[in-house]
Amino acid sequence: MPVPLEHVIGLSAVLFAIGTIGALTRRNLVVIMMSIELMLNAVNLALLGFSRAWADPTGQIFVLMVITVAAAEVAVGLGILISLFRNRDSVNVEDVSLLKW
Amino acid sequence: MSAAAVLFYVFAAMTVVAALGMVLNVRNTVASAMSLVVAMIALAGIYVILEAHLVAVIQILVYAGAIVVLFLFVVMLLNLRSDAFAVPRSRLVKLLGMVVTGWILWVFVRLLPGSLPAVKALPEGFGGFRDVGRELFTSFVLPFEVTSFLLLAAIVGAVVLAKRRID
Amino acid sequence: MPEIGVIIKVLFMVLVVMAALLPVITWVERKQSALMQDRIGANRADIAGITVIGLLHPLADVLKLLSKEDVVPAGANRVMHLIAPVLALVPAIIILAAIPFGGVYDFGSGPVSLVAADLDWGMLYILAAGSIATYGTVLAGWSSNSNWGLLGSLRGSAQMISYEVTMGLSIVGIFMVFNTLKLQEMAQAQDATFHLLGFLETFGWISHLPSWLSWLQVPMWGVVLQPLGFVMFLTCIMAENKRPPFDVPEGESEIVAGYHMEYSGMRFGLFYTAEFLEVPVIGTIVTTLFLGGWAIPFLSTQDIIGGLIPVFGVGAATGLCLILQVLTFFLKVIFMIWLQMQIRWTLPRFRYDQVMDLCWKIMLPLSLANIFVTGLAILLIQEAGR
Amino acid sequence: MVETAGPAADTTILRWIPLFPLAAAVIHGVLLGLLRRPLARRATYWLSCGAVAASFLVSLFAFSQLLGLPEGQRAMVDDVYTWIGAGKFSAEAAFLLDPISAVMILIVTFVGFLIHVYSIGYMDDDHREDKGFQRFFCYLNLFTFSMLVLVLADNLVLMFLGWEGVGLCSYLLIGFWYSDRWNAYCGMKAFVVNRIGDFGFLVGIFLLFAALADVGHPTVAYREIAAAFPSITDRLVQIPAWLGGGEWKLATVIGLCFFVGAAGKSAQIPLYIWLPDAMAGPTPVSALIHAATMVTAGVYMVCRMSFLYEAAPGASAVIAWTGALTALFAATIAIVQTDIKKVLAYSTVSQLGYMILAAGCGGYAAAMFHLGTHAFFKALLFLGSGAVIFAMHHEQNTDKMGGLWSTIPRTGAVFLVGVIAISGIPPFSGFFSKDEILLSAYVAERVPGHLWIWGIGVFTALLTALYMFRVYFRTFHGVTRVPPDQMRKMHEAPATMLQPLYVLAVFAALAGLAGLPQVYGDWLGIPDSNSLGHFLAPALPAGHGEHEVSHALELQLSLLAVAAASAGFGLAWWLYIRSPELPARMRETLAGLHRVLVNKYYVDELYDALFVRPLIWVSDRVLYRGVDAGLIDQVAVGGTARAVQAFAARGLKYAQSGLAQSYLILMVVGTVAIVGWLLR
Repeated sequence: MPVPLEHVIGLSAVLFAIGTIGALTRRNLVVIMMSIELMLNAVNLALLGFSRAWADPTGQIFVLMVITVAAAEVAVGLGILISLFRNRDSVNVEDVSLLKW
Repeated sequence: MSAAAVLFYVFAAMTVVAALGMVLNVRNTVASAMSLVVAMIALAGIYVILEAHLVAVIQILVYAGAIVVLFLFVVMLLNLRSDAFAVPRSRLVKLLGMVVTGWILWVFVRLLPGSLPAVKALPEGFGGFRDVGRELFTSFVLPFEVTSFLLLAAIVGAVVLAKRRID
Repeated sequence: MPEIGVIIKVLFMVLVVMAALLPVITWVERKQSALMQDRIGANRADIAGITVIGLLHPLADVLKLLSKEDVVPAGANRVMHLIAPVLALVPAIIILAAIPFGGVYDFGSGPVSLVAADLDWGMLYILAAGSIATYGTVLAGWSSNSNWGLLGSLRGSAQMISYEVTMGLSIVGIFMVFNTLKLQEMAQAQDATFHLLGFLETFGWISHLPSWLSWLQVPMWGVVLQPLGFVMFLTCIMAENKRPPFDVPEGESEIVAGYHMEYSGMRFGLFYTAEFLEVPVIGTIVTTLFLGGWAIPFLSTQDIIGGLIPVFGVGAATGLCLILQVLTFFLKVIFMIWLQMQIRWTLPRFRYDQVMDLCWKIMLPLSLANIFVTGLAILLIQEAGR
Repeated sequence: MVETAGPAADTTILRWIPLFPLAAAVIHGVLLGLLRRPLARRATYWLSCGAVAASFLVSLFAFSQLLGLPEGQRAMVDDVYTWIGAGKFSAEAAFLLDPISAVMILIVTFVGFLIHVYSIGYMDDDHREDKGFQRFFCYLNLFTFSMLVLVLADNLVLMFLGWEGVGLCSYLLIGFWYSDRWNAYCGMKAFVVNRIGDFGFLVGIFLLFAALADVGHPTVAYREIAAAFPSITDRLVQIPAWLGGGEWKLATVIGLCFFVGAAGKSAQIPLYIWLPDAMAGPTPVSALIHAATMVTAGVYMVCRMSFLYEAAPGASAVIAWTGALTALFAATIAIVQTDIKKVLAYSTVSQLGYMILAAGCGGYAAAMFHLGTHAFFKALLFLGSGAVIFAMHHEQNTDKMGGLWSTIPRTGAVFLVGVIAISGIPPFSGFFSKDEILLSAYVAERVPGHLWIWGIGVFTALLTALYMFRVYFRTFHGVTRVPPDQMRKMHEAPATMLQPLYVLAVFAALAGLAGLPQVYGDWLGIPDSNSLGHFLAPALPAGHGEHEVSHALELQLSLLAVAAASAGFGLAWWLYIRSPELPARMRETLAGLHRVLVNKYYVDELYDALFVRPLIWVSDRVLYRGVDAGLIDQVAVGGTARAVQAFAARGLKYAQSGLAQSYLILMVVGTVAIVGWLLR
């Protein structure tokens, strides 16, 4: 393994943090979803790092599963986004705060 | 420092920069999407360095090739013009975000040194499609099948949601 | 040394395919269309009155494109507008790196495989690279701030994503048959023949084939083993290329020129090049997967070499074999190019919904069924073999 | 668990005895309740009667096998499966066939079969509802099953199952014609009163089990209880102050609790009130359930628990006196009743009093003996009265009968047999069994005032003869009070009703010979003629009931009883045949007493005032309006809802901003906090 595992995990941590910031601070729903994708990728990176370290393909299987779930999530999420845009003519996350007291 | 290591750090830098570009670019959604693609491809490179060849290809095929294109597709479909989101958030939320991020990073960093496993030597053909495929269709066949159900549900859901009601 | 070898191979592929084939292709295209439309076709461009049956036209084209003004429409996103053509062209080129244009030869100093990057997962690599090509279309339309362009890239992205799925599924059968993703291995596997009625023996329906049938041999090509896969893959990959009859993203009659409407000069030239370059690229891919790659039908490598050694000696025989097979490869590629031309000028443009229906409602189920049947057959043969 | 019988006997046949009626009942129930396809009447009664006949045959077979076993260990146990298993507690679904239960199952299946056959004719003219016929037989089979479970049960819990089953069936059958509110009310009354008794029974079971578990024998099976009982015989329990306090013998307390149950089922003071009203049901039901079998369950249970009562003289004394008083009390009421079935009902109560009396005095064998004979002649009497009622088109009042002998002599004849039998006139069965009871009372020194009990018994015998012959004369002799045209149309009941009567008449006459006391045995030269007593002896404690009195004394006592019975007969003859105008005059002179008797000492009214009305008031005002509507609905349910609502409206709702990202922030903060805490 060319680089110490710490660096891989650290990178994944940084990516996850960036993704979190994006998901928390951006208001464009599309970008929020992209940030979530980024977080998922960070997790994948960590999984692959460990899988490499332990020489155990299970981690890679998990990554495949995560990718699948991400695809499904994007499909459904974007579908929701489209119908939302049709109804409210906006993808600003703050315009969809109807479901409250 | 081996060539692989150099590549790793180059890709890592690319990924971080692209990710930041995606998150911080408030003017242009498509640009964000493109920087996400860059991040994905760079990550794929890192995966190759981590001996996960199959995953790397899948990463490009699915993420770069399909998911982000889907994002772009939607952005164009809705024809989102840039400026709508230029208005900055309230400082409080930003601060909270930063604090939380700091937390996460701190926790992870505290976790890192020493607590990680020793690196093992790799078996032949590790991460190749044969290896992973065998694993996938023997030990993890049930999750695999369940995933197919998930995808089916996702397809149906997407169609139902995005279909334009004709009435 | 190996790096040098790789570079040489890449240069060979790129130079041959681009510098040599590309102009020819444009010319062939012109002549082909002329033939079909009962015209003479390209015959004007001349240097000092010499018109080499119009072969000078590509040269003229390039000069024209290079010398035209490069317009960037107002309100366009300059960066994207610049990147888009490159993104469209690059994948077509890098795909060539994984294509084996010749077999594995041993000149005494270890085996030499005539493929730039002989990846374990070469086919996946090709698919991945192809999927990147989508961005060219998408960005081009979006960045040029034009509704026609936007519509074009919408159509283009939707069509390409859809057909990627079917394309991937349609060659799973091939993967199963040859039990590899490595293109060189596929080509080698196709460098053989099998008896057309062999299955009778395999399933033990007859004890042994009568000798007077022994001439009934067939090359073990993908097109023979996976005819349905061949048809579907060809369709999908041509749809990926967005040339007629799948050119709805451009659709001059509907959305003017689609996603590269706002392009001019050499940027348009890049799109143009990409589109034309993909024709031989498709040719190479299909050849490798279905038409036996560099293999000469009924003449396996060891037959050739074994037959030539007594005449020329080992080194020369191998070299001769190499030349023969590379030529065979390019012959097949040219045949594929011609075939695409035929299709392109024969069929009219589909309607957009027809394109989508063809993908999702016809070919996706068909490809799944193909996978199923293939798997079943393989299982049966394995059972019978044991 | 229990040691099984010898290899000779195949014990698994026992389970078939209750199984046949159950199967029939289930088939009927499924057809009626689920498929709603009533069977044809023919198929219905063939199924039901066939089932009971089958279990009667199996019973006979099992009985013969039991006789095949050696004297000492006559017991067959069929352990079907573990019904309830919970830690140390386990109740087997096991059937025990020993002399006591053998006698019971023979009576139940035989008399039951006859009554089933009888019902074919009796229910045939009931057209109140089309499904009624099958419903009736369904209930009847279900009752047979429950009764057999009750008597065959190997342990108290399974017995309690049968106990409740018969209670349910009695409820269903009393209210069989539920469209008539009065019948439904009577059914409910019977059920509720029985609940009181069951409560006592349950408490008794719990006490017994707890005590046995204390000494390390957690069991409910009879024979294990009997084995382990001596270890708790001398225990004392502290009685709560509101019950008078003081230390009682545990055995006594348990015995009394059991007796409450017995009093409920066997209609003893103070719980007898349901039985007379139970006559609202069809007559075969009155015969089967409320004369022959179910009401004797209490007696059976007391005999079954005899080892316990042997250790609890106090309880035995209470039982004996209760029985005696019930016998007398019911007899006095019976004298003035005019409804033929009411008279029989009170006589049943009275006879049950006899049995209980015997059991209390330790004459368990005598009690079982009388139980058997009573089953025969009381079933005979009820069915006979049923035949009369059938002939009179559901007219039950003897004031509107009289002189029926001329039209339905066969019914009259069998009825007369029953009357003689119950009056205790030799050599009919009633005489011997009643004689044994009186004897056991006479010799029961340990019961305080046992001679008084004996006296009461004798006097009651007189009353019994009086009221039975009164009913007989008023029904079949003297000047008729039936309109002549109806008299002309009147005819005997169909064969399906009469033939069971004949059979029963034979048994009612001769069943006494089964337990022929030794005295007469010596006369006739039969060695140990009291075969029933010998048969039962090993299963019952060799109590004081058995100990010898000189034959001379025994003869004198029985002569006295016969004298009393004949006195009653004479009195009845004088009053209702010789000078029929006398009763009316007596009624005028003794108007007050007569009114009290006709109104059954106003006991029902008393209970109504003491228990029923207060209970209803409490249930309505306190339990329903106070607890249910007020406390639970308003405070508990509504209050919770209101509280949550208020809390949410005040504060909680502001946590729901509707902004996805605010939720996300909270989520992330929470996650990170947890992770950080885990990694601290």
